[in-house]
Amino acid sequence: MDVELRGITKRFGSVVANDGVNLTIRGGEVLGLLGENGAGKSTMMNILSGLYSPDEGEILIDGKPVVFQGPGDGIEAGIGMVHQHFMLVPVFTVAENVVLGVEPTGRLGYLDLKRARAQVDEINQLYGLHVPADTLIEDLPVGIQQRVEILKVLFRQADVLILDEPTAVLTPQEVEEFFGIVRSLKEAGKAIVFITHKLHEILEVSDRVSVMRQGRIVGEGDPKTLTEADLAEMMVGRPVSFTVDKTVAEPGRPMLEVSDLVVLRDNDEIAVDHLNMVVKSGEVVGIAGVQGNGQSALVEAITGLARAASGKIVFDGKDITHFSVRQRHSEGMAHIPEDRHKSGMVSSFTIAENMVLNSYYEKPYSKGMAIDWPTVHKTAAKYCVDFDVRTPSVFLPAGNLSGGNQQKMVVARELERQTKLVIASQPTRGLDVGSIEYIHSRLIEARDEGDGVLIVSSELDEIMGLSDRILVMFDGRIVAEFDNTGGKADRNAIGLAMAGATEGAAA
Amino acid sequence: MTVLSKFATGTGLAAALLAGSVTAASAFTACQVTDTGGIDDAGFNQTAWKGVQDAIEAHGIEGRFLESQAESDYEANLNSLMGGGCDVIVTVGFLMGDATAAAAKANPDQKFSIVDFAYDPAIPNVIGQVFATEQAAFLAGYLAAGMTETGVLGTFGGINIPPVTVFMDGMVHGANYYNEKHGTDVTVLGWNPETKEGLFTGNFDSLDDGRAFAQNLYDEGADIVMPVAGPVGLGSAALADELGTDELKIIGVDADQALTDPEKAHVYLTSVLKRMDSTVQEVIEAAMNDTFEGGVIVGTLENDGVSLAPYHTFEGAVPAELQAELDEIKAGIIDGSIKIGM
Amino acid sequence: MSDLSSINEQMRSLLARTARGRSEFEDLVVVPVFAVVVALIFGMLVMLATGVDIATIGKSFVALAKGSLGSVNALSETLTAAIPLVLAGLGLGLGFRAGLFNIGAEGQVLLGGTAAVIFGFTFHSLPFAVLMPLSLLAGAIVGGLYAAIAGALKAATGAHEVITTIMLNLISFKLLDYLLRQPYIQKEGRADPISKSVPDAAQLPRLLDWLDPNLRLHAGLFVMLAAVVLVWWILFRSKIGFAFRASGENPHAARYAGMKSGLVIVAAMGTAGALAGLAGASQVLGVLGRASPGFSADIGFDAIAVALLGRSHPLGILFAGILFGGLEAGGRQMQVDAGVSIDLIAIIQALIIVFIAAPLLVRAIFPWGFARKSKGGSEV
Amino acid sequence: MSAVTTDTTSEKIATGKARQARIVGGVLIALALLVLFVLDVGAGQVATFKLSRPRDAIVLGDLVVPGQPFNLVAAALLAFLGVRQFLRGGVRWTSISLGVGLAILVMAFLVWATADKSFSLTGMLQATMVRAVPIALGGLAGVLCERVAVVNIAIEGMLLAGAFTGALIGSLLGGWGGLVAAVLVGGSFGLILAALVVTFRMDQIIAGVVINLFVLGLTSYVSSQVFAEVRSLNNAPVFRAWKIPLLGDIPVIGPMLFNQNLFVYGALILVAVATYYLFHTKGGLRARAVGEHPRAADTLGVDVYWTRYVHVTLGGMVAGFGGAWFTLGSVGRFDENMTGGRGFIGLAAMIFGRWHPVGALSAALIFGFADSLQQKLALLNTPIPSEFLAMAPYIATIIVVAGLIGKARAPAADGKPYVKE
Repeated sequence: MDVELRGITKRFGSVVANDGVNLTIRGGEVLGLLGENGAGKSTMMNILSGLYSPDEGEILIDGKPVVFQGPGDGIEAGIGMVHQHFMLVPVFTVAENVVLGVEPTGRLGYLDLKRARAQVDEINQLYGLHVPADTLIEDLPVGIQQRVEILKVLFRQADVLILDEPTAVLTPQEVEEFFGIVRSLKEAGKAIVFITHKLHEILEVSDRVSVMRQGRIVGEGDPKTLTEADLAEMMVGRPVSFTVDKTVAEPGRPMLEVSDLVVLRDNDEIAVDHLNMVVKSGEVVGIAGVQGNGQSALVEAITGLARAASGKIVFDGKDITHFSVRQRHSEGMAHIPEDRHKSGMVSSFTIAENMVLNSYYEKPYSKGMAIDWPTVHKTAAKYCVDFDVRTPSVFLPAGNLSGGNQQKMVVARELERQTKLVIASQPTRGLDVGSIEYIHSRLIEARDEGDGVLIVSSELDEIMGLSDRILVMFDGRIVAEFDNTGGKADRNAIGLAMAGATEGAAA
Repeated sequence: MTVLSKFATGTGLAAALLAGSVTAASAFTACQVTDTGGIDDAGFNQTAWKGVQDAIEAHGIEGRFLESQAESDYEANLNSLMGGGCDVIVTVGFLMGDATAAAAKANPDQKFSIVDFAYDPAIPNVIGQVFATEQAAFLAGYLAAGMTETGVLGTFGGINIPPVTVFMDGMVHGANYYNEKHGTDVTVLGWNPETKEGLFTGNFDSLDDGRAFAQNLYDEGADIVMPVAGPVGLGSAALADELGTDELKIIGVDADQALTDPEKAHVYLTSVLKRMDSTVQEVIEAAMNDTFEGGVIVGTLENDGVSLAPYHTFEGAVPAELQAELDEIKAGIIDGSIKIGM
Repeated sequence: MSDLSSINEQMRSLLARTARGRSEFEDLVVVPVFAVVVALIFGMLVMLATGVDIATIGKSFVALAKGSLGSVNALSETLTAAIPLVLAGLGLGLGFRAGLFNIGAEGQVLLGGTAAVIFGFTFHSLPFAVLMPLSLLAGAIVGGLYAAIAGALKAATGAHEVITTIMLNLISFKLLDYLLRQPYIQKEGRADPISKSVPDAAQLPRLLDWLDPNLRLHAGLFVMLAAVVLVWWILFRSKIGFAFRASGENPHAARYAGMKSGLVIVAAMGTAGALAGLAGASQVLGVLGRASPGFSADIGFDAIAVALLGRSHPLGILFAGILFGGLEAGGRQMQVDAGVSIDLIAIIQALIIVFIAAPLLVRAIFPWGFARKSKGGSEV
Repeated sequence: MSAVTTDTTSEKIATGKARQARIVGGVLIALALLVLFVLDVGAGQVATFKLSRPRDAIVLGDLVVPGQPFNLVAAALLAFLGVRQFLRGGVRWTSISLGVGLAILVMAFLVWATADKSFSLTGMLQATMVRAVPIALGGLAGVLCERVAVVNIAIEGMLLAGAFTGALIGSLLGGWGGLVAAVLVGGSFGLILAALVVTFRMDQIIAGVVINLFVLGLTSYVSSQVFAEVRSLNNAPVFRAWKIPLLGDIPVIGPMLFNQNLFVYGALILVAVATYYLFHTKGGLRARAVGEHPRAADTLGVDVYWTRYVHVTLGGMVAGFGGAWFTLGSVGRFDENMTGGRGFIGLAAMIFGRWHPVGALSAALIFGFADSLQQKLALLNTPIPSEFLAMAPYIATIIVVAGLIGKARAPAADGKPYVKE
């Protein structure tokens, strides 16, 4: 089945997400769709799957124009999408999730789960997915959840599969397995759109590549004849180097010492399991690992957001295990949270208010029980200038800023103070290359000023580029440590460790 | 006094609302403030309002009323009538006692009258209308004791205040007097005159409570129930209607409920009447004729201020001997030979 | 980095306040005015539908205006009704700002008022200058503590405050019934649930009784005005208010920023409850003089509407409270003069909030009222 | 590897569940002491529970319980359960033990209160059912709405609207006409709520509060403006009890379950149908998906807005039916604010019942029981103030909401508007 998009334009308010996009997808072929975050890839695919309707342009299937009123029509037409954020109901079983929307029914609308189970098992067999049909989604690991998503699409007999950033949550080894599934689907004659911003994956798996920037297709080609540098230049619009310029680290005294730390999740499960680690001043330590292996809980415990069930956290020689967030903050800990929208900022507050979000109670911003607003405003303006936050005024709501400027605002707030330790969780997720480069350089700057820097990221490239030392976290523990001076750590060994193999190095 | 049909009530109200345009000549205005039961409670608010309407009919005066939504409205409602050109303001209910006294003291030139309250010492510009309700309720209790088949009677009240419990007192004493005379063992559930405790809905407006409380008493064997809770009693009547009067009969209070609740007229054995309509009219007439003088009007069996309503559908069911005893007791109460609650 | 003067220039422009936009004006002025007008029109339609003739409808609107604004007495009644609404509304608005939907103002008003009464007659020998403020304070404290229960439950267990406050309301009604029967509290010689009277020294003095003894406006007016200023200061100038607002807008961010979410919830609920308790206290000390079942008369529920109408801004709540007070006073006059039931006012109030809380709806109904380039909203 | 480490840590770290088991154990022991010392029945006193009315088809003798021995046994049982919980920390048995313990407490309390007196147990159970009906239907309406993630605070208003319409249309067209109209009006308020929160994205709680205010205002207005004048508009027939042959004659249970009116049967049937629908049909699966993860449902072609509209409207219809109970199923006459907060209690029943129709019904029965028990206690002249008993269900609800006894989980998207883009 061939699908063609012609002149697709989609606007959200004043933002043009897609601007006259043309694209062809063919059966038995993997089309790589490359682009920075915010380039309009996901929007376009949501249009193709029927979730959004385009403002202009048309979709043709096998040469015939079609109009999708909703996602149901997309599914009907044989287009299936695996979303970047899984679209699974956690309290439903696999079978229930798979059949949702196309349920096998008996009389009186009776939901025939037995038949559903049988059908799920059939597809399981056919593509070798090995997904248990009766388990609740919330009890499955992320990798399996993704297979459920693929199962869902196959169950609906999709001929076109759209995979939106499918590898973000996988280890390098799982990625290989996943590519195997993709290839077998291709052999079965399915058309596959593979969306990513990772260049090497495109080169590895796709038959054809299209590059998007600022809502337009800016280049197409054959991956066999293209290099990473070519693609990167197309994607960003200028030559970029993906290595971070930095000198060799000069580690000093231990800034952060974590020993035997245990952190529990809300449901009493163990998230961090007797973990030990050290971050010294003047070095960048990166924590690699597949999402969901306890990184978030570890960061929360270090920054005081989560309680340590046992173990000890020492910050610059001081036991801070039972310190509050605020105490740790005033001791000189900076925290760039993993999700700025969720926890890094208050969208409806002004930029000025956000700039003092966690220091408003300190001198010089407070006087008595009140806040000294003129001082706050002046400081905020200075921060904006220093960190290149582009806004007409500090009195505008922070939600009005672009993603990159929001993150720069958060970074400015955290790094402008006198700090000793910077904890940055996914510091560049979802940003454009310009902002990424800028934030990376500020983090290295902090290191060079003698701070300890701890980076947690699911982007192995980011970890490899920034860190002087890499720790791999798996199942709540540090399972391997690598020296990354000069970026020399073994990517493959890190990947193995991320998957839980321990024969590499010991912690 | 004329009997009001349900439609007459409606037209009467409408006439009152439009009184200004209909009876152009009149200058006299009587105003009423109801308590939270509302003007159509089939009970004392409605009966008092009937008094105003009767005065309208008889003398062509104007009448207005104002409903209270909550207890805190009393004072505000009274206030909004000040300077509103009311020649006399009738407030209805014991609970308005404080508010009425305050308004009367603040406005010595305004004439007031209150149903179910007497001030001691009297306030010069207020006439209190109180009723020896226990006398009529005594008769009702005696009658019920004579009519019951299960030997169990029931009663419940709205809230535990004297104008309510006086009914319940009378009923219990009446039943006891019957036991005394006939050596029977009729019990009254729901009120204990000694401890002053019993069954109360806690409100004057939940009809559903009226049904549930009557059901409760019925379950415990009562076949005649007297609800003393304004419109709440209408819920009890609905239950009696459903169960059939062989199973459950109701004794109405305040007004003749066979007339004010005509749809369920057949369930009312009788009603304990408080003739607020006539006292209200009396007060209005006093105000019109400049004979208004602060003090108390007391309604008793003797002056027909309280009485037992006709039996209507049960006319033939009450044995002649029982009726004779009742007449005798009534005479005894009037001449003082029978003391209630002794 | 650019040179110093250009940095200064940049900073100056960053610090320039932006002018209030058209949409903000629409939000703050056009929508509320619209809501009130449309609700009044709808009220008229309801009257027509129930067979009220045109002349009476006209009469009732005249009465509404006369009863709320037409005389000194009307103004006094309007303000008297507004005092508890504004006080409780301020509490609710503060709660909304902190992300707490407190349905429990009614119960807090009840218990706060009761506490003020009990305190008043217990220490009846104290002089006015001490007793009156302390009685008010007692009301505020009890109201605050009662609300803090819901806050503490939310902070400790995540129990949703809407449900807990509804339950606390129901509990407070029963609790009041019980308390008012206790020999210590119950008025001597009465069997019904009614409290002893507030001694003169605990009463909020009436302000205009030298003009006419029926004018009920009392010193609670000043309490109300002071509360408006205080709440404004708390919300927009104080540190704790910053924490309230941050928690309300984004609790995750507040936690990340080191604000103790539990403490903020309890403090916000407590403050809100204290204001509601103050509303109850001012009602008993200024108007009623005693506590009886249901003396709150739905103040706590109407205050939700007031807070919504006032957009949770202290000044907005002041205006909204006065508007609702006016509707109440006018509604009474409407019943007296035109014989139209005061319940009509509740319908009008509900409709006002619908239009306030769903601006999308207003825009859908009246597309021509909005988003025009022209200035001002006078076309409404 | 991970399994081993998990075991070693769980020894050291007290989990919340074990803590909860110990709390429950402590509570049970406290209850045992309460029964032993406070609910202390004098020697030789008996409690008499009447099981039948004289005219019942099968007349059972009175149930006579010797007070002192009964309560001693009850205290012993409570103590046993409590100690067992406390020592063994049986996590799985926690809620069962507590449930059994509370049931024993209620029985002991009844025996204590009835010592040397008597009351009709059958009557109380029948009243329990009757009083539970509007609460159960309100709770069921809440379940239907919240399962698609719309919080419905407006149940109270919908009940009131149903009651009002039942009375008005019932007076004009008879009981069935009134019932249909009440259901339709309830449904239209559901539709309005859906429109406000789904299409106009109004805050769900505010929308609910507004509907409550509006309905209260409108019905009170019409009631005092029109009904007061034209009484014939407020005089609807009442659906009588229909005794199911044979079943209705079973002692105790018969009157409670099989000799009731349309509304009781209707409530039971609706609960059964709703349970089947929500958990065993295609529509139910989709509805729950919309409540848990609307975007996922949307991507699979389930129309989120439509689903919400339908279910909130259905919820409104159920509430309208429940509202009609007040007039057509009880007294035949509308009175201002006659629902008296029962909608809010229905909401509590829904949470108490953990968003499950059967749970909501069970919780409603508990509320109904407390309500009818209160009336009996007033007749029995117990020294416990009835106000406290009346509070008990509300306090219980708070305890449940606070998750002190097992955590109830609301649908994940509950209360959140869904913006499609």
